[in-house]
Amino acid sequence: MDLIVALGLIIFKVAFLIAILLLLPLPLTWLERKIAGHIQQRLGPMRVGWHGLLQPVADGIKLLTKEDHIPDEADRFLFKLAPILALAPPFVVFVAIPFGETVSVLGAEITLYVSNMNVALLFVFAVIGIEVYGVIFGGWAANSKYAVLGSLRTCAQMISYEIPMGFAVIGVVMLAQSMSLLEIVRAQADVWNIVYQPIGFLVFFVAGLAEAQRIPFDLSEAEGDLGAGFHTEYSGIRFAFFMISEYAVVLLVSVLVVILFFGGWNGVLIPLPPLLWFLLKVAFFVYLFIWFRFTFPRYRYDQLMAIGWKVLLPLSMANIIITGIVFS
Amino acid sequence: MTATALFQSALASLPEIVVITGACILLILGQLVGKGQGHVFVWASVAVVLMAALGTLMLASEVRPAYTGMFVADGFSVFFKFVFYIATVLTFFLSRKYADIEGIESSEYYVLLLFALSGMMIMASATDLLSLYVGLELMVLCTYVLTGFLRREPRSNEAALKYVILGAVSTAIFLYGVSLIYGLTGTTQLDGMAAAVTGDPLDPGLLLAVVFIVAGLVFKVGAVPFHMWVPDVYEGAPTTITAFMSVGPKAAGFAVILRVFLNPLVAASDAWLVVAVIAVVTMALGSFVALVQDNFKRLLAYSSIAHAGFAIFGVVAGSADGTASVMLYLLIYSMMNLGIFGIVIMMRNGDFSGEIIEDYAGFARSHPGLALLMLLYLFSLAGIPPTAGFFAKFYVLVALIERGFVMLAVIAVLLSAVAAYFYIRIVMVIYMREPQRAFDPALTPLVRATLAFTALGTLGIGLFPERFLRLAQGAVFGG
Amino acid sequence: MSGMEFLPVLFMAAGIVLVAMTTLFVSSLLRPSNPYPAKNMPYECGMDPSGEAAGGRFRVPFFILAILLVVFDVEAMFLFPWAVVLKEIGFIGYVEMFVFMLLLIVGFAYAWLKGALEWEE
Amino acid sequence: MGLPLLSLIVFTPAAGAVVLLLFRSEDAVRWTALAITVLDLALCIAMLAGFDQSTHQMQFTEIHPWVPTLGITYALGIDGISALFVFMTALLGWICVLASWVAINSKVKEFMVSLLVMQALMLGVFCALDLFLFYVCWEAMLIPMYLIIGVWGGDGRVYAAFKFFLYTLAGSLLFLIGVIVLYFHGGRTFDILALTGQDLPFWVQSWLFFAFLIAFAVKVPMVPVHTWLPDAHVQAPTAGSIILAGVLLKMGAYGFLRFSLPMLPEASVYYSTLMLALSALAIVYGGLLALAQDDLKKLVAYSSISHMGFVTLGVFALNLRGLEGGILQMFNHGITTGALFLLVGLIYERTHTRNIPDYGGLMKVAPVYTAFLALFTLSSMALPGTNSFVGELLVLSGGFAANLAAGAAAVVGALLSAAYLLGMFRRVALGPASIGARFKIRDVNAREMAAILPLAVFVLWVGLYPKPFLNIIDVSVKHLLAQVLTKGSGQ
Amino acid sequence: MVPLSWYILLGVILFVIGAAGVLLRRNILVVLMSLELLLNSVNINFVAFGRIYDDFRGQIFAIFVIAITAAEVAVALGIVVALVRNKSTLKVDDVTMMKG
Repeated sequence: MDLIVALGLIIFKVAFLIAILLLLPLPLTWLERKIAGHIQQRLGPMRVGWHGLLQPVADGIKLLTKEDHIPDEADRFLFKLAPILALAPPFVVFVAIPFGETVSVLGAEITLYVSNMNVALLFVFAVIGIEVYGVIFGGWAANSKYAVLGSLRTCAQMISYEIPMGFAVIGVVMLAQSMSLLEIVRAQADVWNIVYQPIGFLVFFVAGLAEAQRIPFDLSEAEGDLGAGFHTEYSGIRFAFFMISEYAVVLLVSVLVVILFFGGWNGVLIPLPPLLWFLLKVAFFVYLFIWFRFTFPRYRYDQLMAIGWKVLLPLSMANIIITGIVFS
Repeated sequence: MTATALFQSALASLPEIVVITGACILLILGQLVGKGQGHVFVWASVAVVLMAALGTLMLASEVRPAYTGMFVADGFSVFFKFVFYIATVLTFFLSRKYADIEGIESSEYYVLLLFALSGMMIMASATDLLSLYVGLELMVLCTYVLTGFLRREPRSNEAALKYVILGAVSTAIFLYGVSLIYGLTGTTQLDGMAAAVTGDPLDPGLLLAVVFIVAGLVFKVGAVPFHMWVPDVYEGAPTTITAFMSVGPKAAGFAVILRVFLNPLVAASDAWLVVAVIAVVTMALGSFVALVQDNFKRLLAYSSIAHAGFAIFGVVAGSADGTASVMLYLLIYSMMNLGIFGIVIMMRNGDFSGEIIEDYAGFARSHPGLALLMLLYLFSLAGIPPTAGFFAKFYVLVALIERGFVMLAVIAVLLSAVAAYFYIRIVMVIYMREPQRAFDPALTPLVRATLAFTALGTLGIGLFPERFLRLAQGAVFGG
Repeated sequence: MSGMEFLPVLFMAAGIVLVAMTTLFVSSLLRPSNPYPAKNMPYECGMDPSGEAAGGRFRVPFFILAILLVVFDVEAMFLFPWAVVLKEIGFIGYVEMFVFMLLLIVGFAYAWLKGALEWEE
Repeated sequence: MGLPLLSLIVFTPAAGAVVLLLFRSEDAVRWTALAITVLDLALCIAMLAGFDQSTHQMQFTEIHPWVPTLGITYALGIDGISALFVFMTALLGWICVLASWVAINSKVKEFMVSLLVMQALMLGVFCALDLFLFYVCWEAMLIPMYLIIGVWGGDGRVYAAFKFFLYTLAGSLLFLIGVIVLYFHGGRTFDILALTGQDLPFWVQSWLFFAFLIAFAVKVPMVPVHTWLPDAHVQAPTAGSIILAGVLLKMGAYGFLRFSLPMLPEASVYYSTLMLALSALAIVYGGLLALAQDDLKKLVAYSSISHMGFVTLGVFALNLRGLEGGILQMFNHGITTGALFLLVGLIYERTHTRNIPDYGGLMKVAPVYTAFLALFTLSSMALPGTNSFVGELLVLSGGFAANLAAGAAAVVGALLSAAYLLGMFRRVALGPASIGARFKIRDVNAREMAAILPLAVFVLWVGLYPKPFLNIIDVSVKHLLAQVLTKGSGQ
Repeated sequence: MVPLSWYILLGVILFVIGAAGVLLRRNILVVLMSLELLLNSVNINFVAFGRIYDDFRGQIFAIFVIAITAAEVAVALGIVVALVRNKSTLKVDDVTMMKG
């Protein structure tokens, strides 16, 4: 009986997560456009709904009903597989993400996470790694020069930044003595990791920007010179999958930054509910992402690689060595 | 692990540490020093090896277990390490000019050899399957790369590819055996493994595991049924690397086989039968196939298979004498094989490849001294007294017959008579043919030194084997 | 216990694939389908595509990058468990890993000096 | 003890070989080689002068540890049997040098080095008192001999050299196994004297006997494994043939005497009939083949097989006359056949043909040469008054005593030898001087005379007054026989 | 709890598939993937056994296997690149200049 309840709860949580994550891009695109507009001294979408609020919905319907176009030369199977491969990993990662300790709903204690893995951090990196397959398959299967080049670049970029990202969190693991995200947050009850791990945070955040392929590291999509990168040939709903995936990654990176370096749901000074604290912090970083997009220029590709390998990686290694000697 | 234990362990593995540190320094240094500084790397690498040898000598006095039973510095490993040092240093000497001629000279070449050396040293000292595996892989990874070092030469690429694929398969088989051992005995230490099986009749699962492990190791020494890579790799690899591989990694493979087989695990089983079959088939194949080779490197490849077969006979004998005989065999084989390869390497000059046996026609007429050396090496390889090659075989036979394997001994000598045929065929070519063309061997002082050293070893050990015999026996008996 | 931790992963994966499939299905009911050769050509800014998209140059830098990733990513695998227990194993444990890191840095420095990190399009 | 005479004898040629490597001039090489061999012969004569004929004990013994871990020693020593062979080896050594004075005109230095190394090893074989040392010398001989045949031989030299090498190698490797088995059965020693006293089980003896038999039979050679010999002889240069016939073939028989009989007495007695049969076969078969030859060298080579059959027949007759005859016959064969090869070589240098029909009437153009040829031919067919007569007579009487059929076969062999040798002599030397028409033939010169004359002296000396030679071996043979018969009769 | 035999069976199946792939497939890249299968079957064994014995050694061994295999594959791919530059083929059969 307990088992069934537990299973039901899990299924419910999973369904809830999927729903949230699928719907979240709607407000996010709207926000992005609005913020972009205001930064650039214009209004952004205004026509559909109040201040363009329904614009994302319209976009969604458009994408849903648009012709699904597959080039003749394409490898059809991989072409169809790639968007799903790109879509799934960020969603799956959220299974391991805690949003808080517990809340009481109708008298029952419900945990604010789906699963508390003892190796959650490894799991996150492992699953995020799969994202690369979606990118590379997508570009390869389209069999278009732009797509292939774009996918190779994206792939190179993602794997380049994965390394400093992975190295950057080792300091956090040392502090928490655990790879469980829950434990990591609990370990920050008094002091947030950002205090001890400023370098780690810097590296992680910058790498996260690159991982999410956001400006200033959005070389892969570089509309200016590569068409649209690896998803040049995608249209309609399949293209939408890539978009959703991208927003999910943005969200994910923000969430991870908050959990790993900014104390998760631990608040300071103002006694807000933990979940609210958490969401506020996440919202801040999501805003940061959007803000960066419209304030920074794009790097050149060689600069991009140089930053990853020659700056972030040594920094993160130094971070490990220094943190290690301090905390061992 | 306490600080003292760590320090003791580091001390015990000092030679390895020296080699690896030296290799790392050279790796970085190599990028900072300009091109055309080949001699710097040769001498620096030699210095590293000499330092390691010094360290080994200083530590040779006692048995030092290290790293919580994963590693041991004992007489056995010291003996093998010296074989490795000799092989590596001589390879350095031979490589200098050859690398220049082939256009493959770079610091990486020497660094990889040093890393391979460290891998072999770890193999010789490993007492845990994990450290064994790490050493093994360190060694083979370097040899994979070195095999393919002639980047513009498709033959070299192909050899490397074959080597890497077959090598990986053999590693996988070896690991599968290890995983079974771990599953059945709950330990990966050689001692613990042995303790888990002594007394009882052998579990079939364990036998399977042993067979898997043996199969993996057999690959490294190039014995049947995992010999097929040997000729291709030997032919395709740069000749210096071929020389190195035929000596160093082979000896390392045997070091491991002996370590595993010295344990009661195999002593308690009928595994010797499997090994005996391997030995016979290996030797037969190597000897007979070598008969029809025209390419010198291929011939030497099959010859090395045959020699591996003969050495495995010593493993079959299994006793202390058998172990010592294999060790002595490897030492002697290193000498004579590096000598003969030294000649082949030296012949590579200008447009002359020196790989075809017929190329050597009439060599004795223009270069009587070198031909005499070649004669010495070849007769030593054939096992004719008073060369060291004879004593090596003799001692293996003594060990075999001591254990009562007279029939195996008879088979071994008959096959070695077959093998003798192709060695003296080369003698025939160099002494009894008219020269087809002028020879211009790339004789540098380093090559001369190598040839002199190996010749001295080949003749010296043959005439005065006592000291070396004692060394080998001491390495076994003394723990 | 251990099974339950990873069960949600399965649910999530199945769920998201299901949703994606459903969306695709719904979309296939709604969307038009009108392919013709010109539309199905790969996009090349309006030029007729020539040659194989992937058959061109084999970009070695990408490959080197992949190898670097493999090396570093796998080494990170050793760092994680070590980081978890660092406090228990103390300074000795740190020294041991420091040696490992040092070797890693040597490799990294070599790659850097060798120019593997220089990106030339 | 004083001077290590045997070591001096053994190592003089070896040291000489090293010295030769330093020379450049071919003539200097020749003269030095000659000097060394003569010096060696002088040492041997000195050794014989000091030899005590009244004891079977090993004399001039030297024992030094070599590989003590395995019980290997450097042990030299001689008794009557080996003394004779040491002397013969030294005697033939300088004759070989003379024989190759002009015959070898390319790579003279290498040739002389090989020759000297060869001699050192042969002496080592006869002097060795340690099985390991014996084996090392025994097998190491393959290297210089292979080169002598292969480099300086005739047209088919490569094939011949290979055949020689592989036959002997295969045989001696089995011998090696036997040696090691003996080592363990005999209490981990390679000391030949220690091993002779052993009481090994009969089955061990049988196995060892056959292992040894293969090695020795190849060297002798006995019939089924003789085929390398004609090739090797024909293709080898004159000096090579002389060494082969004079010394190398003796080693097989020496092996029987030194190892098979004393160490494996029961097996030796048990299988003596078989050995007699093989010997008889060799005598008759070799003779018949010689009869059919048109090639001078081949004829002599096959006659060797036949004559060596006499030797083994005598040895395995296992009685005093047979043994003494066999040993004496070994010495005789060395002298006579060596001389015959020398003569063939000399004439070949002049005519460059060995085909008997090409010759004829040699007597008229080269009377001195023909006289020597006559003497050695008669010696080879055992005419009374020549050396072989004594030996063959002893063998025959021993053979008849041991086995009637074997003796009869030996008589047939003797008759056959008369037939082919006289036929050869007639066709070569008598008749019209057709040969002079085609070749310009000069008679023997002083150098050649110096080489032949000593051999002729020995032919007549042994033929007319064999006692000194028999005295040398007498005590040792009696001791050997006693060993074999006391142990072997227990069977 | 999943019984041990299931893990071993999975390992065996993977091993067989991998071995078959190495032996039968002709594309070098596929061969390399099959090699990975072989090694992963080993890893499954190690981890499963380690779990049974409640011993870390199995996991440690598996981590080492993964790491070293990565290096091995890196080397293999490097060689493949060199080969492709020289011959531009990925078929094992095309790579047979030498007799063996």
